[in-house]
Amino acid sequence: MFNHLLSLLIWLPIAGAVPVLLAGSSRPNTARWLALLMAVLTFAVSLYLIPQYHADAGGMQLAESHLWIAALNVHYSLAVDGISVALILLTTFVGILVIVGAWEVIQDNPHQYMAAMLVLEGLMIGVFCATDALLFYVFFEAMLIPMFILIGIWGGPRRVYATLKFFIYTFLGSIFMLIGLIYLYLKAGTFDLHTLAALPLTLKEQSWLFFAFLIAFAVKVPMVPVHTWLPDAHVEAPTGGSVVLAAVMLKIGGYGFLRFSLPIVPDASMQFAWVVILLSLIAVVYIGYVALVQDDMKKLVAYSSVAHMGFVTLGVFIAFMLVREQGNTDAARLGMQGAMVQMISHGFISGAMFSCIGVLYDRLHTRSIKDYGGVINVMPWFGFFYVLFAMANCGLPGTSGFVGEFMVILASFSANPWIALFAAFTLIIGAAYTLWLVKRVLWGEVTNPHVAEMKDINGRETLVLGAFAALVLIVGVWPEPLIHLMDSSVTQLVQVLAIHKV
Amino acid sequence: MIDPQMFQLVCFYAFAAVTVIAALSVITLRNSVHAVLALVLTFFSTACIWMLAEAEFLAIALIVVYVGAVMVLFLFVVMMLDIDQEKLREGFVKFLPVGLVVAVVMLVEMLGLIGVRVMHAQTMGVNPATAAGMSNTAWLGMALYTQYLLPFEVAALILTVGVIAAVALTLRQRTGVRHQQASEQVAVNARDRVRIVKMAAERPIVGEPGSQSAPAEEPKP
Amino acid sequence: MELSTSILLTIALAPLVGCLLAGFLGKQIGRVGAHSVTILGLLISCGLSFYVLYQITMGGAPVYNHNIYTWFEIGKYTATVGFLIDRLTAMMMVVVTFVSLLVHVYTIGYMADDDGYQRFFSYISLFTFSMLMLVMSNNFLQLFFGWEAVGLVSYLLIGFWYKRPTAIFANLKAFIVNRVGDFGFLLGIAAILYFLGTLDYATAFSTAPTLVGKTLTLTQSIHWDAATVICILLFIGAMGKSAQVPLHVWLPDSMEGPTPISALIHAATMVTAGIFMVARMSPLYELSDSALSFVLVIGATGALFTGLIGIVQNDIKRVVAYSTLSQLGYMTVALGVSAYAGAVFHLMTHAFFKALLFLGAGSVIIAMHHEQDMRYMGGLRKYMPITWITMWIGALALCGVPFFAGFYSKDSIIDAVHDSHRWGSGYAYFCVMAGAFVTATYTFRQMYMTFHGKERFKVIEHHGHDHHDAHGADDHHDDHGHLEPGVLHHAPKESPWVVTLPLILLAIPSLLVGYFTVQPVLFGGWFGGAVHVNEANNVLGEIGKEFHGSLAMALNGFTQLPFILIVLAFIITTYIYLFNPAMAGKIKNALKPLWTILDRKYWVDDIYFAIFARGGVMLGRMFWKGGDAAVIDGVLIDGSASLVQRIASGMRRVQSGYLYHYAFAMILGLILLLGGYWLIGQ
Amino acid sequence: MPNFNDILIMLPEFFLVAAACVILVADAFMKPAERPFLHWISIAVLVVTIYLVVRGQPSGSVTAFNGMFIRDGVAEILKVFALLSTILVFIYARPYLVDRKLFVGEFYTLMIFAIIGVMLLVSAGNLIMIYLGLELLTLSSYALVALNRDSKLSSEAAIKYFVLGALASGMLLYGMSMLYGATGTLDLAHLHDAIPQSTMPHLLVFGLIFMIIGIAFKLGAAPFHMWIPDVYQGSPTAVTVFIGSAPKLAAFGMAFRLLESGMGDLSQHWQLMLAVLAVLSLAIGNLVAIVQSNLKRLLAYSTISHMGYLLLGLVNAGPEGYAAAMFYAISYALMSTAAFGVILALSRAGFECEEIEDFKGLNQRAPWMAFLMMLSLFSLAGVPPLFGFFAKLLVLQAAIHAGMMWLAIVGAVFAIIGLYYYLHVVKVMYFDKPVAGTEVRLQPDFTLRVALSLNALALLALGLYWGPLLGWCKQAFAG
Amino acid sequence: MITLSHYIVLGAILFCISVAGLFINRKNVIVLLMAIELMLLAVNINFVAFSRFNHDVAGQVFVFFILTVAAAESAIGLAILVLLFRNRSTVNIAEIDSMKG
Repeated sequence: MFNHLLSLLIWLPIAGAVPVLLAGSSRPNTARWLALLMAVLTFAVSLYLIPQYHADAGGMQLAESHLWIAALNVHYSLAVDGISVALILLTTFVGILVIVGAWEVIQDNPHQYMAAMLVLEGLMIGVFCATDALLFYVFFEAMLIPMFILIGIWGGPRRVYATLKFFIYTFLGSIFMLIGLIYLYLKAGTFDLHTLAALPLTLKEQSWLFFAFLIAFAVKVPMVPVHTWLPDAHVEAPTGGSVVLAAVMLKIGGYGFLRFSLPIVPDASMQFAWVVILLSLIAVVYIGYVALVQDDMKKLVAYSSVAHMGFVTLGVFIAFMLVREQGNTDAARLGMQGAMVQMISHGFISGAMFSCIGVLYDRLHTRSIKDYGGVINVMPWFGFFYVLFAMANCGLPGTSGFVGEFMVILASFSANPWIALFAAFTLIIGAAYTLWLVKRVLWGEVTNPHVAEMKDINGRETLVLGAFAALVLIVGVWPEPLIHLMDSSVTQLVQVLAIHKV
Repeated sequence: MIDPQMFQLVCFYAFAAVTVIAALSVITLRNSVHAVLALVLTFFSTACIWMLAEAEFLAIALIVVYVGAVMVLFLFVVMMLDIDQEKLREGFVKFLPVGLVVAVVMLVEMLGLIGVRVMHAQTMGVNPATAAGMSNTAWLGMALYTQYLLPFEVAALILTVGVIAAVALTLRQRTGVRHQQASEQVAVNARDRVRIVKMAAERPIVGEPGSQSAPAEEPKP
Repeated sequence: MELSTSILLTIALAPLVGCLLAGFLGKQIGRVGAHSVTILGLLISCGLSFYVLYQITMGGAPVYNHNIYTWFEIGKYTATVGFLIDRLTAMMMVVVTFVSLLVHVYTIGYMADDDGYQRFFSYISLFTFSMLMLVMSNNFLQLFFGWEAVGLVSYLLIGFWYKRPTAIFANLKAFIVNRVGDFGFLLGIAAILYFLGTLDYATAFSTAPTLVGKTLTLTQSIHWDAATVICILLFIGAMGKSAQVPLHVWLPDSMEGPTPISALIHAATMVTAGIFMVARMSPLYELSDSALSFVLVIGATGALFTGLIGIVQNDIKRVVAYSTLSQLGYMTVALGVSAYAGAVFHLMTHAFFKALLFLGAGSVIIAMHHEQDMRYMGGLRKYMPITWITMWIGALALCGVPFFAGFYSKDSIIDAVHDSHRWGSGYAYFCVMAGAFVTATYTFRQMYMTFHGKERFKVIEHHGHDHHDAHGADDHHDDHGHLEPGVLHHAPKESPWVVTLPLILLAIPSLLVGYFTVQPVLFGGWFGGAVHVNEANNVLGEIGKEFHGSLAMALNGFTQLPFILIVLAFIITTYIYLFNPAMAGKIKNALKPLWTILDRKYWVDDIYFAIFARGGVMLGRMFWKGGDAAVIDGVLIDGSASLVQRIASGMRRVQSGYLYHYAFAMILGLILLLGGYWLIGQ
Repeated sequence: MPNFNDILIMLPEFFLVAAACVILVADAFMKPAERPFLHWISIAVLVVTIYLVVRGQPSGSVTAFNGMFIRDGVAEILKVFALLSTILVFIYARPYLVDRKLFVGEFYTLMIFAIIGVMLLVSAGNLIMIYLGLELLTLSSYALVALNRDSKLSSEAAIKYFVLGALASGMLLYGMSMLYGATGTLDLAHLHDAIPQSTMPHLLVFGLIFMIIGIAFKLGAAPFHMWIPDVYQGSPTAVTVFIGSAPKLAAFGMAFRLLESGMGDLSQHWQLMLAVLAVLSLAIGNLVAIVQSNLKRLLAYSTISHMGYLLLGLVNAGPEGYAAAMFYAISYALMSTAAFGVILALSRAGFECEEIEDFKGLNQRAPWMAFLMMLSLFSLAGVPPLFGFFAKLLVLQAAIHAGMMWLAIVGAVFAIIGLYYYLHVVKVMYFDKPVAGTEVRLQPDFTLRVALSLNALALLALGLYWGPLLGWCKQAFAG
Repeated sequence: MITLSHYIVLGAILFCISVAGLFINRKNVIVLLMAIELMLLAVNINFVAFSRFNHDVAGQVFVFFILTVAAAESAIGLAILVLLFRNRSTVNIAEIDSMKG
């Protein structure tokens, strides 16, 4: 059996970036096709994960491990569970779409753009595969470099501010995690996540570590109040950058909570679950209102991402209350599954929303809502997709956006009705900001003469949006396969929650 | 008879006082030349103090090396550089109090930490060179050429570096100065004298056919 | 005979197929293709629904309750997609598909020259699919799916004419207000899952009695009865969808959509989803008197006060819309007194006559070239007799004149309220009784203003025709904008058969359905196990003891207070609108404050707009500018950045370039190290 | 008496001294046109020296010349990397020197003498040897800084460097005298043994303070860092790149020899002092770098902060900490040579390319150079997977292991602040449009390109696989 | 009787004088060089004293090397000074501040 599948997945796009880069600015089309080829190949390889991964068995599978740094007992060890598989598939899928989406849009050094995208893709896959904390950290941080470049070179007018903010914010968060990891290493003598999970720690140690992890992942998710990099980064990023950022990168924060906070510091996580829950609810309500008044489309969607990611953190952390206070593991699984589905679904929806905005931006070169209006008159097909994704964004049943929120709200009611009350507020405020956006952009008379000249989406754009739409609907109508894929892993995670380390 | 030890002590105090006063002069005198001379005095008196410690070789070396060489070099430089002395000492008084405070604080700290009282018990005792049956110079030389051979060689390297550096930094081949180099004048080649320039023919200005100039004549070697 | 799953799937999916074809291939299949496929889908669906109804009632088919597929399965929690077909469902399916079919047909005429023809058919077929999913569901998840999906279609259809600012305002409003309801609804579902551990109807209802005595702990000292919490939360959903006070504000505005929609969605079917839902949940509601009292009071308030607004409306559709609100109130009142069957019965009759009234109004609007203001109508009866007659049938049914369908359902509700002893039933009785008078008043007023009296419109024969052609290709509705109100291009005429046929087909049940079905549905326990009523609450059973046939009931109806009120209203309106039109204005001036209150709709809309819309935006701006921009970015992020910058600028000054400062720094370092060591040593 | 074995042990140094003398003499008889020959000879000499260092390495630690000279793993690693970085300096410097008419033999001889100083310093077994090695290195450096004789900045930098350097060595000597007074020996090994039995223990710590100042000055740790920015900026870049590399390794070696070999028993005292210095260095280096507009000066401040990190490793005062610190010193030497190498590669006659502004739009002018610079900067900033990150990881780990969690947190916080100015330079190179008048040299020397590419890519390669290097470092301190 | 402390105190005083000389002197670079010589002298006094009182030759050997190195150092220092003067026509420290911040 071929047991380097995960390595292949990580390094294929990264290695693929080299020929793309070598194609140079003089042969842009070669670079584009090469990049597409690499992305498709990666996707194909990632599809091979599905038969290879035994969803019923759960646990970490397809493991490979090599001694990396003998002197520090650091291993290059990879493995995946159901959650990782789902996220990897999301990554490779989005990987193709961003390259297709950038096809003619990026005219300025497309080879560099494509190469950065491929590198980014490989690194993100690496994050989802790593089972060694240091390896995870390396991938986690290394991601910042291509993203920094993507935003900085191909971004909007305030791209420098945005990309610096993005980089420094994230770095700020993760450096404390690094200190936490070093501390753990000194106690355990290894960075292996499995060993760290079994490491006994006092509550005081756990608390410090918890906050170290929290700040790292909270920035990435992002949670209130460390979310302000996201709107800026999104607004200034090129469409592909926004898509990757929203669709995959934010998930890494949620994923980090699962891999680090939960198993390593379960007691502190229980102790401080309320903090995360509170912040998540603030994200839903407060950010909902903030999103409402945005006048930049991307900013609006960015804020809505913050609100939606609130459900991820919420779903993960109510699990503690459910397991430890009520012993209701099934509800905990429900909540956590909800969080996982929400991650995947938000990947599709936010990716699609940003792609839509990209379509508009490519035509009118403005993201300001007031410059649009009546777009549906000239772009009916676009309007169809836009409304579909908007509805998915406000969690309409039948779309993937509903599934996760639904499950999290159900579970959170079991934890505490008040939590559910605030969480469910998203139904109202989410609809308000999304549909108000739709109203101002799509509906109405054409007031801006430039809008009247806009062409409906072309085949390439239809492909991208259609692919997103298909997944949004499939997951919305029949989420069971996705849930089944992750179920055993989530169950194991929930079992971990019940283990007291103190 | 005066107690020799007492005498030594008196001498020590005398020389020490001179040393300190001279050192203070070094840093306070307006005139650089005077300062250098004060430094020379400092070295002299220090050499005497070393004598008291029976480090005769070093005392002599200090005078020979420092006063004889280094200080002369200083003087040389001071005089070579035409420095406006008056201007250089302006504002000196302004910083004196601060300097004084800092210096005194430091001295107090240092003396406090060194623990002078403990050292007070330490007396000179017998001269180790004498004990070894040698003069101070021989005693030093024995160590220098056996135990400390390697440092001795390294010191040579350092002096070499000093020479290289000083030469590299200060030796100037003046480029602006015109010299007559007869040998080169004689050895000159005809080809070096005349440069043959090939120029593209100038394009005629349309409308003025008469102004078409003849191509530049090629100079004959 | 057991119902086959494939039939049920066909019923649900046929409209969806029609929708997809008309929607995605609209250009390719053309107008005729679009309406053909959708109507075909509806025909199949409707026919099979009748078949199902037949099988369930007559054919002896057992209740169908099966899952189609699993949506998710996590531990003990499962969510599935499946169908529950009992009599309640079957009846709803017939109502939905039948009215929808007629609306499809009607649309051919109504939307004949609209650009979005195919799109429209696609939408209404999608709606039918969604509504069927809602009523056929056997679990809360699917119910919620249908619930939201109809909301989506409603949103799309209200905003169908997306160029109209009012339309796109109305659809946003409708969706968001509905979402407020759904907010409660979703929490209700969550509560059910929490207390009962299931999302399946059958399991939930069978374990519902275990709710008794359970409480929901909100704070240390507040414990709420579980059943009450669940029921009220679910009912909040119904308040949104069925436009109950105070979430009723979206429904009148929804009249911005094309009229067929108003008939189908905002009168006959979608808005009754809430009523259907509560009836479906009757096993739960029966556990909580408090919740039912809440339902009762809300319903009664809506029944009277929204009806009052209808009196002052001039837009022909808005009158019907307020009447819908009022009638929904009646249904809710019926639910509140545990007369679930009465509510559903009224739902059915209302579906027919209200659809009829809307479609009739639509017919008038077509004739008036999309003029909806009744002040520019009058005397239309001679131009459009079929519309006139069918609308009168609908109007009488609405008023509850004996023998008409509305009489049986409405009178039963009034009686049920009268017999109920539930807290709030006295208030409700007053409301429904007064409501009867109000209903009759606005109905007759509408009929008189539209069809009787003097013609208040002008016709400019030739000019308009050319004009119409020239702009025909453009949007249909714009070419009237520049005309004076009440000025028509050519004389009104009766609508084509595709319009009148549905009117006739709806007039028949409006007239007859009550007479024939009141006995089994209300008093015969027709619904069987579908609706559960505790013995103590069974007001319909009480009334049923005095029921001696439809004829007797109708005859008795002539002697009852409601009929007297109708007559009174008839006399007053006839006098004012037929004989003394000036009187209306005088009354209006005399009762100016009252009129203003009604005209402003009790200022509810204004208050909502000010508080929630403007307030929300203000709050958002405050959070954004104050929280995100000022505090987080301004103070924390940029503030710390500039603090760092400032410290750095200060520190760089230490690096002054002067050698003595550099030396001083080193010496200072020495002194500090020495001093520090000294201090530690001490 | 010294015997042949002593000479064998010191063979690399003797070879280098001999070679230096040969070059010195050869230079005097060479025509300017033959200078490139000198260049290659110098590189060859260094290569041979590396070979000799590696080849003749005995297992464990041996001494020569009565304990004056120690040859052990630590010295070996430091020498190899110092020599390696000097080779890089030679390659990078040549076009720069040629353009500025500084391509003179003195550059090579002084550099080689400096590197001899480095080698002696890291191998010193006696306070005298430390002093002499240090002076050999610094005296050569003074001259090198002033090499561009017509430059005002150069001479200003030199005088500042000289005065402060002399002050620092004065303090170092004062400390040594105290130590000598307390123990009566100058030999580090004896010193180590004598410290516990000292009759004047108070003198030990007193002397220690002065010696730490000497070390801190050499490293460039605050508040003894003042010379660094001015010297980095004022020196010819070819010299700056040298000052940023080998001498840092030497300073680490000196610190190790003095603190561990000599005064290991006083570690509880010097740990705290180093911690204080580390915090100050991190703060001053990172903060003041933010407001710089000159890239060389910026890198100078960055050096200060890096020395702060290096001290985090030393603070540990255990083999692990020394290994981390040495690893850090090596990584820093490589990173800084790469960064300065790019500056050298891009500069041309009349254009120093040292202002940050000069890098505007570099990605459009010279994408490969921009990429190499980016690698160096991200490595300096400590972003994984580049080399600099792992170096930071190790020193942070060392600090935490020493129980100084607070120090690690301070280090982490300042890493974030530091990130800002590195990113700023990347931003300028990649996100800004090029401006006229900053046209960089587009076709740098071939060997320079190759060497620079290897140097910068090594930062990536070592980032991906740094285990062996850490293994060597750890092994060197294990004994 | 001369004790060790006499020498050490003298050394300390000289050291402090030289330190003070380094930073109270705001004008002349040459004085800085001289102050440094003073500092070395202080160190040398210490070494000589310790050597004498510890009966150990190493201290005096060290002084020998310090003297040697100091000579070379002075040479280089003065060379730099000359260079500075050539470039700037001044040895005024207060004017040597082209690089700062």
